[in-house]
Amino acid sequence: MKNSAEKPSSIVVAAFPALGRYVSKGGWLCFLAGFVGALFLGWYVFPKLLYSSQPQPFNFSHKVHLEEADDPEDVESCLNCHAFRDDGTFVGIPRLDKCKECHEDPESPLGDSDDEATFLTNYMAEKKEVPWLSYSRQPDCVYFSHAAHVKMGEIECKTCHGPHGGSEVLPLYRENRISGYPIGIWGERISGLKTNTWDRMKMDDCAECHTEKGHEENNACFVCHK
Amino acid sequence: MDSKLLPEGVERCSFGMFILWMLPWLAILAWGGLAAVLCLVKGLNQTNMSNVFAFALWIVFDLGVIALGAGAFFSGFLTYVVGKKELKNIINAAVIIGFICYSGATAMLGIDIGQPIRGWFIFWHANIHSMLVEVSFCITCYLGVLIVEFVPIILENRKLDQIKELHIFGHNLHHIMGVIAASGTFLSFFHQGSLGGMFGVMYGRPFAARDGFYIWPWTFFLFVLSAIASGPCFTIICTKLTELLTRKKLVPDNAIQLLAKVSGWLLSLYMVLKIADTLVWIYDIAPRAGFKFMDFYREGPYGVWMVAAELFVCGIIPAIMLMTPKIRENQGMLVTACLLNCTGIILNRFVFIIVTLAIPVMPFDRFLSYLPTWQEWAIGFAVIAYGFIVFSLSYRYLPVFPKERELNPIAG
Amino acid sequence: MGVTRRNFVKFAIGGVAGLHLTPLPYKLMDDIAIWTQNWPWVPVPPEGEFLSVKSVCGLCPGGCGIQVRKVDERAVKIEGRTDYPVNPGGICPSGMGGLQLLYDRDLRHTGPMKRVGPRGSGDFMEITWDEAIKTVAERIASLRKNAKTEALVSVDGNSKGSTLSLMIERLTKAAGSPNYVRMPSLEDTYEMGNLLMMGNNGPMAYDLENSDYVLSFGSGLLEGWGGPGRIMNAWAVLREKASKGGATVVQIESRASNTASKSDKWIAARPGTDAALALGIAHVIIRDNLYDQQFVSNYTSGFEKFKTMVLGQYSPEKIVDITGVGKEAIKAMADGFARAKAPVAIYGKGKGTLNGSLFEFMSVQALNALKGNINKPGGIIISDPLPLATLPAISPDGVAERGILTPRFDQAGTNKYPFAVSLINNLIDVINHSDKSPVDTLLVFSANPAFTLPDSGEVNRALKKIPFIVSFSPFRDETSFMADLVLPDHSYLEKTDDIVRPNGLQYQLYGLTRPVVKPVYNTRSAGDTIINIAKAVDTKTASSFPWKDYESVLKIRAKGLFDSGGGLVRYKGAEPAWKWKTASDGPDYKSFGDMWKKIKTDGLWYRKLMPSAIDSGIFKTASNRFEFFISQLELAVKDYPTAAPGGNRLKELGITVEGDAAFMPHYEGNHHHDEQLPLTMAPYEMVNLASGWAPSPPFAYKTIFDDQLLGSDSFAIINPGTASEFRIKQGDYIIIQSKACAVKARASLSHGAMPGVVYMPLGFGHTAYDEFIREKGVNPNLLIPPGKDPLSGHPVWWTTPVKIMKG
Amino acid sequence: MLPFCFEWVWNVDHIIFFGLLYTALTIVATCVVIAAIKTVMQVFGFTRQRHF
Amino acid sequence: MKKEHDQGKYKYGMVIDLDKCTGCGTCMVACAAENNVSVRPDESDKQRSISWMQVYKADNGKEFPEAETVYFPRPCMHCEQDGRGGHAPSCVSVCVATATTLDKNTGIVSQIYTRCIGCRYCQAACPYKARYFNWWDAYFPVDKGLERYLSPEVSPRMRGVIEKCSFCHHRLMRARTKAYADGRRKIKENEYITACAEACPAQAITFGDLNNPKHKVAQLIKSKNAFRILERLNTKPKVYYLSSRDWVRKIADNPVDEFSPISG
Repeated sequence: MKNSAEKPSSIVVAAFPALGRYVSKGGWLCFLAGFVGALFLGWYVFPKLLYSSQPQPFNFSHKVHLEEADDPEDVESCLNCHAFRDDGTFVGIPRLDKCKECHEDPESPLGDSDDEATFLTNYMAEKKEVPWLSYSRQPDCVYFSHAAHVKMGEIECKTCHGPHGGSEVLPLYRENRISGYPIGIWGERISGLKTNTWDRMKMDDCAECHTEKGHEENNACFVCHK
Repeated sequence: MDSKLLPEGVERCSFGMFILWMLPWLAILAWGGLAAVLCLVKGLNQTNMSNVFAFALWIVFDLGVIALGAGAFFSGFLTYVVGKKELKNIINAAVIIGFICYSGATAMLGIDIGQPIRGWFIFWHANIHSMLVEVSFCITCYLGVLIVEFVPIILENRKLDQIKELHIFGHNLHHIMGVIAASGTFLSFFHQGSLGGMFGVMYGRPFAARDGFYIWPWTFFLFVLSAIASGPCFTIICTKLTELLTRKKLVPDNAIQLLAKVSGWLLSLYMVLKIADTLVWIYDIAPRAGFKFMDFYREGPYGVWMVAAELFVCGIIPAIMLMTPKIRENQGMLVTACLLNCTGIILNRFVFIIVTLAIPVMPFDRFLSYLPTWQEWAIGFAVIAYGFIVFSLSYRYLPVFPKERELNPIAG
Repeated sequence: MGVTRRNFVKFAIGGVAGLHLTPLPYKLMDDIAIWTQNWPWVPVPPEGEFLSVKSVCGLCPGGCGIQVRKVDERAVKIEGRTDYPVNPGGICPSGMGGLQLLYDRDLRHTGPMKRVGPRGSGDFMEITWDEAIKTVAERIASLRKNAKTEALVSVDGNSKGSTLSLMIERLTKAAGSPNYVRMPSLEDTYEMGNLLMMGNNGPMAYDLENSDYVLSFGSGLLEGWGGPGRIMNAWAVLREKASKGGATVVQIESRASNTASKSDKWIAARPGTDAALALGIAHVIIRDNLYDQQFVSNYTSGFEKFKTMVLGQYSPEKIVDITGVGKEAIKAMADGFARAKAPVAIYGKGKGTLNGSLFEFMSVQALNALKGNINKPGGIIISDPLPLATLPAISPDGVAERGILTPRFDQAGTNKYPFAVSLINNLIDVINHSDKSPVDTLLVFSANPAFTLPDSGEVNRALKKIPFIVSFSPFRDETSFMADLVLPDHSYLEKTDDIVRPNGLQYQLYGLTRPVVKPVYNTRSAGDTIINIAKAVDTKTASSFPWKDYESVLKIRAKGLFDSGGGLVRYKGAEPAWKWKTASDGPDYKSFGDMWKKIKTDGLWYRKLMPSAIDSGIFKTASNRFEFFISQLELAVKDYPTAAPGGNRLKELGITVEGDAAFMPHYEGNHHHDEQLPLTMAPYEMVNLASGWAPSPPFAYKTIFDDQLLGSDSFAIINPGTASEFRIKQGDYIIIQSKACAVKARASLSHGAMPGVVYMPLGFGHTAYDEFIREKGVNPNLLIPPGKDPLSGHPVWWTTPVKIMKG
Repeated sequence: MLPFCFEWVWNVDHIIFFGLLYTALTIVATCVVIAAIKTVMQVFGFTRQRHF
Repeated sequence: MKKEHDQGKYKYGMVIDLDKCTGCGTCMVACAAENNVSVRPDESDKQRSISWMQVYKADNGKEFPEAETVYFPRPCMHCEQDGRGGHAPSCVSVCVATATTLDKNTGIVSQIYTRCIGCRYCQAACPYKARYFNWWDAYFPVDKGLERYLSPEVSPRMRGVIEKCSFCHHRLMRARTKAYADGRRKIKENEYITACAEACPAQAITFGDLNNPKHKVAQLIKSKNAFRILERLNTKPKVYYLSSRDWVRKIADNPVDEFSPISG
């Protein structure tokens, strides 16, 4: 370790004697240690520190619920539960009433898993809404009309939310300790780079899509802010 | 006890004396600090600003000190770009004063905005059509320039100068000072103008609104001119004050006289244009918006006397005094003229800020006046105290006045 | 190598360089930006399903239709209903801010309370409902046991004829007390005047929407008179007509109120001289033969005497002196009124939350009779009360029977006040003039007498003397602060209650509020509480309340609407309900069950405007005619014995004129003149400041100008001329002193004020409620000394002699 | 604001404003960097300083 | 490609009939309730209280009994221009952080609270005093329960930012969302009106698309009684007023000589 560290410095000292005073005593090594340490900190430690994680109340399998659907990623399949109300507003995560429609049916075979049992005893029986943690919760200043995007824009759910109709396990919910946003807004990658449309949900991503689709008028502030 | 830090070959008061001198300023600074904390923690309800007086005392202070701080860029311009060698004897002082004014103003602006931590949105989400963006960009950039200009002066401190690397660095910085001064001039020119532009473009406020050239209302040019006309005067005042307090002659007369002369001519040019501008305003802009000149002065303490004071007492009179060699060579008259000039500029900024906002535009609205709270005064005075502290420290520990040793040889 | 400073610097430089090649700086910057945009202390309203619930506003007797926008269980906004006939879409500022009155914990009693602090302090301790009801019931039971039932007094601020009112009266009577006392209202004056002149105390309305000449004697049309929702809409209708040259509104009022400013003509008559002005106008109409001779000869009696009096005593020259109104103006009003197709002369004082002057009203009513515009489009409409079913009679036991027959404390209906039904000011007098309060237990419903009654200093003195006060107010008002026990009612957004014919509405309408949200606090509907109390007193009292709950009482009464046939329970808005119809509508429901269900969801049953014809017997006087010369009054004077032998009956009734004039509408003159108190204080009301029982929502304080309220000071409006006599400048502090009291306010100089008059807004000066309302300004009621309106016996509150000085 | 920000518009106003701004910044920064590099060079003996 | 949104250029505007306006203040309350405007214990501090819709009082300057009062309800004027022909109102062109913009599709001037840094330059630039600064945090004390009436359609503001009338923009979004859900591209005229227009008990306020010649607002502004406040400044407000009284029309602008708007 010591040898290899001193090697480059000795070359430099040989070439430029005046540098000797500065390069001695492993000066480069210190610099390098700082440099590499910072890279490690920024790319590995920082994301770990930045996000806290919380468990969901119990696991939910989209796959099980979409077993009968032809295409679990199809908009219509999603809309069965993540529905629109009559006034065009979007339900988001379904409420207990929605779950009731099937789970209260005495004829359907229920109670297969522990999670389902949790649901039935802790929430259904108690008439308590499930405190789901939303993976795509936007801050209060954001207005988002699902109707405009899904009904008029004919955009698929997965374009923003990613394909998860076939998922059996809910991903771990992680929240930014500073901003309080779920991790999905910035994206899983700490670099902020994205490969899929659903990797990030920042304002720039909204604007990018609007622009791409030729709807720059929808980049007007009040369209998405309230 | 700090004798090792003092510049060589000059006389300074004892350390105890110096501390004694600093104490009141530090006290004021602490008072201002308390006010600042209150404003930052509890919000701007600590002030008497309101939806009517959106801008108030702090902005007057800001605009005032920035205009007076123009001595730095203009002296720099004259020294490094035009090549007036005699000004090298005063340029350090000018730079320090400029630095004090700009850093003080920036700090004050930081408290003045409602969400200070979001202040950087000005840069990140800039609306380039806003004069205030131009101001913010130029002020911060120019503050950077001033720091670059200030650093070599700091590095000349006896102790710091002994470190070889810093000595060389300081020396190298000196070499690029011409370019720095030039870009500083460019930046400063724009923000002095934009500060004027800020008010000139308030077309909804006929009291402040002006027509102009391209995107710049006439106030843009008037503010530049008034700043460079008064900035050197402020430098002179500060120097004279230092000389008075230290009972020493610090700057050769030729430097002072040159600045005073330039100031005088610029001020007279400014007065010609300002009077023309006022006439156009009275006879064209105001009537177009439905106002007669006297409508603006119907109510309240801000009367026509302000116009007279600004144009004649603090405008034409100092201009004549500064232009006349006989008068400006008299020390008392010189200082009086400089003081009048600076007062005029502050009055001008006050009128553009406070009076503009006090006068209602809607005919069924009413006139309001405003008095600052102690928090506002405290922060204002803290900036002044800060100025005294920085300048005192600089004078004590840095060779601010290159000719000091020559002019005040120490016996023995 | 060791940790040297140099090495550490190098390490740091390396670290900084490295960090800039990681996302850390810009990610942190982004997160911090977001952090500064979402401060945790800024509330984030939860999202949810939007719902809209229809109901009726219950803040005033105006009965506007409202729809409440909800997000899940939270009510977030009150809006006016376009499918409600009273107020097509608009509501008043108080109604708009109603949610603050629902949710603000510090404005409401959050559960049954027992007083723990001194009276007025507002220190209460929450108790259980059972305990609260038991306490009241035991109190009543003990009065019954000791045969002192008349010492139970209830004060009721609900509008007359409402089911809750009936229940309160019923409880009082069933327990054995005659002392059911109502809060004064302009309706009382209308009722008394109409009973005297027409023998009909049925609801009266002014058909403003169909009128083309509105001669308003002091009615605060735009200050909240009648139902503000309806009147403001009527105003828009009148303005629309006026823009085509088809309608004129003349406002007679000493101050440039909103109504005066906005009307076509403002006539500034001295306060308290409306009767003289009306009779002066009558003089011109009769002199110039402009009256409806057919109506006068066919349907009126006593005209000749009236004519003689008016022509003899009310010449315009004289009126000019009394009122300060010019002769030309009087002539112009007479012409305008008499020559209009559908004119109406309306009488009022401000909002009408307090009584008016009986003879003034009758003088104005005489104008309407001269023009014969009774039950004609655009005139005054006298109609039958709503056909609600009556409740079965109570069955008092011996104790109650004895109690009911004891004389009322307020002497209403006695020889001294033969036409009054209820006189709360007398009750206050009686208490204050007795060593020991004759009232043992006071029940207060929907009223805040400690604040809203004139001479409120005396009212508070009386309240302090009463041993036990029970408040049923949902609000932490001044009177409830005096109470020993609070059994809070629901707010109007939490309960089912009826609004029986909103004030001043021409057509028949029954409104029903519904619980828009689940009760926010531990409150109970006052109707249910009454039933529960009655059941807890004893079985005899309970037998008068055989119902399960209040809603079933409402339903029983509503059955009467069904039985009357016709009526509509849905309003489409295509045709306004005030359009005159010749044939009856509806019904648009199948059965009573269907009707009740629809009323419960849509909150209304109504019939379009279809008044009875003039010759269908609406005049029920002795002569079966409209009486200019009031025979009933003559009877009351001549046939009733005087109180003291040899006394003067007229004087006893408060009438100062003599001869025939005493039995006709006349001007009583100004008896208040006092050298020491040279100015007159006239209270005024504002539509955006509640001066009645329910408080103003805090939102409404945004609408108050800062020359009306600034900080904790309210302003008295003074004419600049008058002010200069006292060297008072805008904003100066002044002391206003009357016989009753002296108060401090600030001066607001306005040319809209009559010289010599000081105007003070009603509704400021609360000492209860919360920081939004408390300690703001001064209550002019404090200044008003006791005074009685001739004949009616109601308080005189509209003029008070005062003096002012710089304070 | 940098050109890859979503609010950036490629129009004359932006180009002139930011063009001038970034030019000024670049000049100042370059000068300081040059001075720093020169210092390093002189201290480390790569070049000889003129007046030292 | 199919256009997802209606691209029609709307120009929403308002006409306030001052003959009908009774000065009751319902518009102010409706506005504050609709838009989660903070109510402070002392609302008489008019220089610092917030009221997007502010009713101004003016009189004809005559003496008793000729004195008359008029009320000017003043929302944000949503100006089209800055007064010198610039195609953005002066508040927009001065905003440092692009927190307020003029949406060319609706004519509505937006204000984004999370973007605003609170420099208050826009306040100084607005001659109508339509912009309000949050000198305090919104007043919703813990346990008072008032936060329960807050609407989720408008985000509550933090202290230190500017807010102003948005022409109830969220109601436009509400109407659009409803239309999209019904498969309609355009909203119907009556689906979007502001809270103040809806609440006015005297129906003095009419709101709609000024670009639609068939709409009532477009017809009303042609009336000889129609005018705007401070028309001479040439800021082209989209809020019009109607009054049959000469003195009212006169005091809406500063009265030098005859009326002749400066060209723009």
